[in-house]
Parts: sequence; structure tokens; C-alpha cells
Amino acid sequence: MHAGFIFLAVIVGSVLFHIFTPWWWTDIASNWGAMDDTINLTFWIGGGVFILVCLFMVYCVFKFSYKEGRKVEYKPEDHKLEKILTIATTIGIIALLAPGLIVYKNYIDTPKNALHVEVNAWQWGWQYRLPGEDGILGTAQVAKISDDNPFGINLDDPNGKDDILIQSDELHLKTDKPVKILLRSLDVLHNFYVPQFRAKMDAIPGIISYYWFEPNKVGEYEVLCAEYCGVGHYGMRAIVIVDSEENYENWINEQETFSSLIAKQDNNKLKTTRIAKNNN
Amino acid sequence: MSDHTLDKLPGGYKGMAADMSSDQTAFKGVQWGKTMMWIFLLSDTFIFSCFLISYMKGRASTVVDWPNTSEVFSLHVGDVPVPLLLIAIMTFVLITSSGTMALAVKYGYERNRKMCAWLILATAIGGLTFVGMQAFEWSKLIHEGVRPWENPFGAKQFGSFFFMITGFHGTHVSIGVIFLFIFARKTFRGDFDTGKRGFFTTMKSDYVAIEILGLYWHFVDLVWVFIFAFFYLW
Amino acid sequence: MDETQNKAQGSTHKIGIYLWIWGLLFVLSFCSYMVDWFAFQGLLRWSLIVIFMLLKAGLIMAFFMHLFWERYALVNVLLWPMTAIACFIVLMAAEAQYTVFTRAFYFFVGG
Amino acid sequence: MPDEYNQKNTPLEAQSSETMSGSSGSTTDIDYVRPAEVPEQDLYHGHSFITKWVFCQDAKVIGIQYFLTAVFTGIVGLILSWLMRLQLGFPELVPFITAEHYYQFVTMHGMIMIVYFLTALFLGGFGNYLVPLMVGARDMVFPYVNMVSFWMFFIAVCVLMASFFVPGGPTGAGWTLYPPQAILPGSPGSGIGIILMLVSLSLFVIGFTMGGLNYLITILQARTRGMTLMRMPLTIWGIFTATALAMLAFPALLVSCIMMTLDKVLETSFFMPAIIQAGEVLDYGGGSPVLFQHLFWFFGHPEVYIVALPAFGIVSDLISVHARKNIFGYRMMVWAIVGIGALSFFVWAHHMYVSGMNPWFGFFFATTTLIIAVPTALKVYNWIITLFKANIRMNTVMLFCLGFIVTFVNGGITGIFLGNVAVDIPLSDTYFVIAHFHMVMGIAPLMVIMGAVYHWFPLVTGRMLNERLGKWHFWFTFLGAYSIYFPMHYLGFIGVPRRYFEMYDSPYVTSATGLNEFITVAALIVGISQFIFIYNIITSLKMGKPAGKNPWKANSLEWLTHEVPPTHGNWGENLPVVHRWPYDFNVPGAKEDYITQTTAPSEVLGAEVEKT
Repeated sequence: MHAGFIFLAVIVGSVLFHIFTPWWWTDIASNWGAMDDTINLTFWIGGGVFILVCLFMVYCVFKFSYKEGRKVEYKPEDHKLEKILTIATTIGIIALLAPGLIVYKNYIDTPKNALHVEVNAWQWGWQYRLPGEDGILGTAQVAKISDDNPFGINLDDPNGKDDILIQSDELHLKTDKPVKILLRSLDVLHNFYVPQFRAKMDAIPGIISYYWFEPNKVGEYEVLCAEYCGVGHYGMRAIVIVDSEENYENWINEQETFSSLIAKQDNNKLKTTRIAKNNN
Repeated sequence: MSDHTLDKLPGGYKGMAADMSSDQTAFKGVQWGKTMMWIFLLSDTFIFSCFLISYMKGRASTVVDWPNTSEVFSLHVGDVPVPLLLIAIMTFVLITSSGTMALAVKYGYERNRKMCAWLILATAIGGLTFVGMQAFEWSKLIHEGVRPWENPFGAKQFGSFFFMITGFHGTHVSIGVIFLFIFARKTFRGDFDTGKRGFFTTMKSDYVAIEILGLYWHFVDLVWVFIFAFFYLW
Repeated sequence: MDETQNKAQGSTHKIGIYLWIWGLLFVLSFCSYMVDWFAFQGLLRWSLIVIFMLLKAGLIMAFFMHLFWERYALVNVLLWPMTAIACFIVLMAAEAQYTVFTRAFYFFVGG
Repeated sequence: MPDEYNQKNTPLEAQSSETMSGSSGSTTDIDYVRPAEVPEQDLYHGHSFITKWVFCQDAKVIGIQYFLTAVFTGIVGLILSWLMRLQLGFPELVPFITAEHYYQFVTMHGMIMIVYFLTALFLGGFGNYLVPLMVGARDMVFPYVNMVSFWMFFIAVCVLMASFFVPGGPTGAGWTLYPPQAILPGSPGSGIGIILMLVSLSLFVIGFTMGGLNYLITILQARTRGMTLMRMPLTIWGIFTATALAMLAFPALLVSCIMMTLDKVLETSFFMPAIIQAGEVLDYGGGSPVLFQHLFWFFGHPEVYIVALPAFGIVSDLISVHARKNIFGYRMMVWAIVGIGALSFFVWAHHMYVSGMNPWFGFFFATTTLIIAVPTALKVYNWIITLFKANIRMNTVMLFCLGFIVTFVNGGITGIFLGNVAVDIPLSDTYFVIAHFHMVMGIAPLMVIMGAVYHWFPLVTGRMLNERLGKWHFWFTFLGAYSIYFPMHYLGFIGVPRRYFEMYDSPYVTSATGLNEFITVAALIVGISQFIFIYNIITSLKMGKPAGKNPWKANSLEWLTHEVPPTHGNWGENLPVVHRWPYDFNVPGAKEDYITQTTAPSEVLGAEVEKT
């Protein structure tokens, strides 16, 4: 008997834990409220099933514990019951799956007006590349990366010249403007994950993966790497700052473009050669 | 179960339903060893399928050009390059050995010891020839600069997949050849007629063993059919 | 295993059938070699290669490996798992296409 | 018999479909079972100590060897989990746990528990011991190969353990061993450690293939007279399907191991694209890391069911025996096991929703994954319906079964979260995933293993385990494990990523410190309480109450051997003859509350048994 009470206590305890837990979602800061809704739907249906199944089990424990000579039902099969359970479960599963698929369809279809942001991940840090005036990112290859060309942009691609390079782990985004995050990894797997935005995707070397979201709350958010990437994985953090339109423009105007970087480097080279000459 | 009974069992899917719902055995009249070889081959099929699927994925997703196989694997007869000549010969050799193996199994069941043994030996020699030609092909490619990690003709993965897949298949052939020689000796000695006990397993020898080895050998041939089609011809 | 069991397998087949299959395999191999010899390209090459390959594989399995004479229980158990492989092939083909697309687009073409 | 086959079916049906009122013909007729198709098995009896206990060909001894080796690796895994939890709960308390070591512990804990502990224990341990006994065979069909299988496994374990002592230590790439990081210097143990891991896995696959062929063919081709597939205990169905999955899934693991070994040793580029590490362009190029993930999960998902299906099977039998009631919906249970097994080859990429694979795959895999939920849910219903109107013995075995139901339902439902692609996106790679799979394929199968040990210990040793200690063991394990993993889901809700050595100063994560400390304490208690179990086993070996024959009054064949514990060859002169399914408990009209599988219909004429 006491076993039944303990199992009951476990179930009640689980429910109470859920009600009083201080640990719950971070406040959402993107358009993916639909994901939270599907989770909540799954949570209520699933939680309900869990409680029902466990309560039924506890009931059986209380009611049918061993007694010498108890009359036991002998019914190997009950087709009607089995059919009802199959159909009910199937309906439940469809009810869970369908909204999920709809949200997912949304997730993989990026809006046309989304701002493209390329996230470069390496062991263990981040940098970003934004398209310039033309709104198009230049093509780039990992193998072309060097000190002079930190993003490996193809020099013969005109689209790349005005790309804005952010060689720091702080990224600014405009509020209420969809962003398509293009993920590029220089070495191993990484994942650009901001819990408040809900969305995430791995960065894989060798291909470009993407996802999109629309930040809708001004503030500062921590980026966590969510795919194990070696010893420094846990320290691979960054910052996303969601700005109002005005602040965003101010920030972006301060950033360096690829052509200005090249110009600066040429300048530096010129200077070094000149110094070298003078020294001789 | 006697052959007489086997013939009387219902066939087709009705027979399958009956077999599956019967007691003792699910595959009527199939010996344990033979069932084991079949299931093992099924598992091995998955291994080769995974190799070939990886090859497909690797080849289809590389942006570097894949070398033209009929040029890479051509042989010069006089001054004329003949595409895939060696591979064609290897294919014919392997099919020949598969045919001799099939006949060996047949003569084994007919208790024609001599004929069976000679055919197994012929199969073994065919297999050995195949391995020899494969070694020649490897050394030719290595001579031309193809390595598992690099390939002067194009995509790196060409060399990697070539050496891995043909190497894995070649290992299968080599193991088969070793067993074929052992079995040829056993057959000549008459182990399968006397039911001599095995050295390791202490189980009695039986002519079924030749069919089991035959299954393995045909499987090796079968895999080559796929490798020939996908790796060399594609 | 006892005598009777061997005889069950011992119901051997006429030598003619093996020789026929053997001959067919040679012909098919020759045909698939000819596909390369005549340097067919594109879909034609593809379909010819695959057809000859499947025919050869089918003949070997059915006759040399005796699957044609085995009971359906064994045949089905052996062939159904191939659906998993088929699924794997189809999905990996789609995956490869996606990979090569992102590579070509973001590394070379752009726009 | 000129035409045995046609005659075979009729008497069987007659015997079982009609409720044995005694009027349906003479007794000899209703007891008819087809004569043997396969001759008696030729067995090698060992005489020396070495052939009897070391290189032994008796499946029962091999099963115990597998069991003990697996338990040894399991204890190593347990200790590793303690070290991890210590770091997470009380960072910097133990100075030698550096980030490198932490990741090595994570990796080895995962790999050991999934492959070397659970798989080997269920299939190698329980499979070897129970399969020949439960289907009524004298031994596995290839005893020699079976013996080699164990020793291959043993070598694989040795190679795995050796990697702890090589320079650089064992691999720290995460149990999924994803390239490129697994073989690049950024991960600990990316030198010899990863190579040994890959070699060990390959050896495991080879050894397991030998064993797996044995289990499959024993079940398919060496059942005793009267044992149809639909009369096999669900334990056997679970082990059978799991082994079939293993035979088809391990090839993908073997292939990925071979390819990664080549990438590491020969610098091929199967999984390695162009990479620039620490400012240096590596020699790789053109490979595809996602391919590895596909191959790995093509193995990995069936692997989940390789662990789960034997647990499903065994728990069904335990519940039925100790609830003194037939398992509800036996046929549906069988089809559910087979269906789950078959479907498990079509769902693998639900582990890869955020891996950057072709995004359209999400639809396919979310759908197939949630389809699997249907047969799984039906199994749960059938377990609890079996308890309804039963006569439940509340002993340790049953407690573990109930514990299994609670944890499995909990973990199964969180599985629906993760299988549904849109729900998975925020939750994947967080502690929610950790909590989910530990609940569903860690704790739930462990509950079954422990229940099974309490259940079959009397068979193996002839003595009962101590019931009082058993109950303490259960409550510590169940309550402790539940309080580890239930709250852990909420860490995932916050968004705490998995595989973090330290959570330091993330504003919203620091709120979870208290929870992490609590989980660590619970984990330590659960771990320590396993020593109650070990103590119980060791003392009961010598001092346990003698069990006698069939102490649980079970129906299945393993309890019906001539000698208890069964000896080599299992049965005396004659093999048992089976007349019914193993779940005839409390049949109306029968004198006792159970009818063993070997009881002939003529012996229980009054009982209204249903057709099986």
C-alpha cells in the first residue's frame, strides 16, 4: 500500500514542482512565439497523458494488490478497446504534429525583406559580416582566409567590396526587422543560439546553413554556442544587441567595409615599405 | 524434415504465412549455417550500401571535378588506350569464378567429390587472379600519383573512395580465396563425406558448408557488380 | 545435421540452367562495358548502367544463390530491409544536392 | 507422417480454439504436436576449468560473462557521471577536473553506457542467458562463434579502457564523435584516444555480429516443438527485434568508424571540408561532416531501440508474471515491437533538426517520428491495462516495473517534444535533451535491468535476493533518479546548453545554480545506493533463501528445466514440448493460478484457455 502512496506523491510532486518552479522560459524576444505555443500545447497534452497514465497505475496498485484468491480477469485481447486507443492516440499525435509542421514551414521560409547577416564561427569565437549598400554578401571561401582577408572574401566578386566586416563578437540588430542568419564555420561545428530568440542552427564547415528570426525587443542578449566544438565550447559566448532603428544606423555607419580594410592594409604596406626603404 | 515434405508445403505468400506461424523453424528446410550466412550477408549488404551511399554523397557534393573514370582506368594496348580494359577483365574473371562456384555447389550435393573439389579449386584460382589484378591496378594508380589523401586528376575524394571501397571488397575476396583453398583441400580429403569434426568448432563437416561458402562467394561477385556500375561506369 | 536434410537441399538443378545464367551474365557484363565503350552520356547512360546492374544482380541472387528456389519466408526477410537502404539513398541524394547547391552558391556564384 | 504439415495445423487449432471441455476428441489428439524437424544439437562439453568457465561454449556462462563485463564498464560509467556532476554542481571543488577532463568524462560516460553497458547487457547478457532457455533450445546454434563473440567484446572493452592511459587520454569529442572536432586538436584526446575509440567500436561491431547471428538463428530456426513465433515470451520478441536492428544498424557505425579512422590516420577527406584552424589551412577539403551525422544516426536511432525493445519485452513478462494476469493484447504488443523496430530505420535525422541538413527533411522525419509514438503509446496502455483487475504482487520486481512505467511515460512524452521539429528547435542541445534521453533510455531500461535481475537471480543462482534490501534499493534508485532528471527538464526550458563545463555568469543561467547542486547530490545518492544492490547480490549468492523450482510460479520455459540452475544442454533427456503461450495466468476453471507452457491441454481440461 505504501508504495502506491509514494508513487502518488511522485506524481503530485511533479505537478507541484511545475506550478511553483522558478525555472521557466526566458522572456521571448523574437517572432517565434508560435514555437512557445506548440511547446505549451505539447506540454499540456503530454502532461495530461502522463498524469492520467500514472494515476491509473496508482489506482491499480491500490485496488488490485495481492490478495490470496482474488478473482482475476482473463481477457487476452479486447479489439474494441485496442481500436479506440489506437485511434485516440493517432488523433492526439496528429494534433501535436500538424501545428509543429506549420511552424516549421515558417521557419525554413525566410521573408524576402530579411537582412542577411553572416556569422563566422571558429574555435572559439565569432565575427560577423553584413552586406553593404547593395544588400548582397560577396562570396567567400574558408581557404582564402588570411590576415589581410579575415573573412576569405573572393576578391574578384564585386558584391564583396562593400561588405561590412565586424571583427568583434558584438552584433547589433535592428528591432522588428527579420534577419536571416547565414552560418559559416571555419573549423568545426558550432551553433549560434540566443535562448530569447528560440531559434538555432548549427554552423557546419563546408556548407552554409541558415535560419531566420525577427528580434522584437530592444536589449542585450547573450549568444551561446550550442553545438559541442572542443575544449573551449563553454566559453564561446557573444553578444547580440537589438537596437532601435536610429541606434542601429549609428552603429552600422561606424563599421568598416571590406574595401576600406583593403585600402588601409595597402596603406600600411606602403608605409612599411617606405620605412624599410628609409632604413636602408 | 524430408525433401518429400518440403515439396508438399504450400508455396508463395500462403506458404510464407504458414511458415511464419509454424513452430520450430521459420525458414523450412534451411539449415542453421545457411541461415546464418544469409543474415550475415544481409548485414554485409548494409555495410557495402553505406559505403556506396557515402560515395554517392561525397561525389555528388564535391564542387571539384570528378576524374573521368574511363580515362583513369584505361590501359594501353600498343599505343591505343582502351577504357576500363583491366576492369572488364576483372569482371569477367569474377563472373567466371562465380559460375564455377555454382557448379561446385551442385556437384557437392550430388556427392561428386572430385568434380566438386576441382571446381572449388578453379574458383579459388579465379579469385586469386582477381586479387592479383586488383593489386596491379592499385600499384598503377599509386604510380600515377593517386593517394587516399590526394588525387592529381581532380577531387580528393576520388582516391579516398577508390582505395577504401575496392580495398574493402578486395579484403572480402581475399578472405573468400583463403576459405576456398581450405575447402578445396577438405573436399579432396573427403571431410564432407566422412563428417570429420572441425578443428575449432568440433562440429561435423557437411556438404552444406560448400553451399554456404558459395553464397559468400556469389555475394562478393554481387558487390562487384554494384561497384563496377557505380564506381567505374558512372 | 542428418542425411535427410542434405537431401532436401540435394534436389539439385540441371546443369543447363547454370550454364545459361553464366552465359547471360557474360552477355550483360559485356553490354554494360559497351555502355562505356560507346561513351553514352546522360540519362541513357544512367538507365543502361542501372538496368544491366540490376539484371546481373538479380540473376546472381536468384539462380546462383538459389533465392529463386527458396521459400518466400526467407526471400521476404532478406529483401524487405532494403527499403531502409532505398530511403537512405533517396535522402542522401537530396542531401548531396542541397550541399552542392550551398557550396556553389555561397562559395563561388553568389548574388 | 506422410503429410505432416497439413495435419499440423488442424490439431493445433482444434486443441486451442475450442475451450477444452473434453468433448472435442480423444486426449491424444488434442495434445498432438508436430514431430521434430531438426535433429538434436551436437554440443561440446568442456571438461577443464578453461573450457568450462573461460573459453566456455555454454550460452548461459557466456551470458554471465557478458553481464559481469558490462556491469564493470557500467560502474566505470557511473563514476565518470559522478565526476561530471561534481563539476556541474560544485565547480572547482575537485581541482583535477579541468575542461579537458570534463569533456573526456562526458564522452566516455555516454559511449560506455549506451554501447558497452546497455547494449551488451541486454543482448549479450540477458540474450545469451534467456534465448536458448525461453525458446526451448539446448544452446545457441553456434556455440563456438558465441564464445568468440564474447571475447571480441572483451577485447573491445580492453581497448576502450586502454584509452584512459594513453598520452592525451581518451577522446573528448562527445559520444556522437562528430567530425571535424573529433579528430582535430581542439578536442581532448584527438590523437590516440579517438583512434582507440574507433577501433574499439569496430571490434565491438564485429563481436556483436557474431553474437547477433546466434540470437537470431536460435530464435528463428531452433525453437522447440510447439513453440510458434506467436507463443514466444515478449522478452524473446524484444531481444529478437533488437538484435535484428543491431545487425542492420551496426554496419552504418562500422562504416563511419572506418571512414573516420582513415580521415584521422591517412588524412583522407570523407568528412573533412576545407578547414582553417589556429590560422593554418589544413590539408583537408571537399568532405561533408553532415554525412557522418547521417551515418551515425542511421545507426544511432535504431541503437536507441536496441536498448529499449529488450526492456519493453522483459518488462512485459515481469508485469504479467507478478500481476498474475496475462499480458493484455499480446499480439498488438508483438506487432508494436516489430513496427517500432521497422520504423526506427526511417526516423534517424530527427537527431539532426538543427544540424544544417537539407531543411526539407524536417517534415519527413517529424512525421515518421511521431508515427512511432503510436505503437509506443499502445505498449504503455497495454502495460497498465494488464495491471487492471489483476492480482499484483507488490514485490521488488513489480516495484521496478512500476518505476519503469513512470519514467518511461515521462521520457516518452518528452520525446514527443523533441520529435516534433518546431518544438525541437528551441530545446535541442539543451539540458531538456539530456533529461529526456536519460529518463527514457537510461533510467527506464535500468529499472528493467534491475527488476530482471531480481526476477531471474533465483534461476541463475538458485537463491533469492533479499527482498528488504531490494525495496530500499528500489526507492533510493527510483526517487533519486526521478529527482535528478525531472527537474533537469526545466534547466532545458531556461535554455541551458548541454556539454558546458561551466555556466559562469550568464545572467539567466546563474539562477539554476541551486538546482544543479541539488541534482548533483541526488546523483551521488543514487550512485551510492547501487552498492546496496551489489551487496545484496554478493551476500545472497551464499546466504540467500534457496529458491527451489519456479519460485515465481511463472509459465515460460526457463523455469521448467530439470535442474535449477539449469546445466549445460539446458534440458534433460528430452526437449520440452510447448502447448500454449506463456501468459496463461488465472485461467477460469484451472486449478492453479498459472498453467505452464508445457502443460498439455489434456491436463487442464476444465480450463477455458483462449487460442494462442
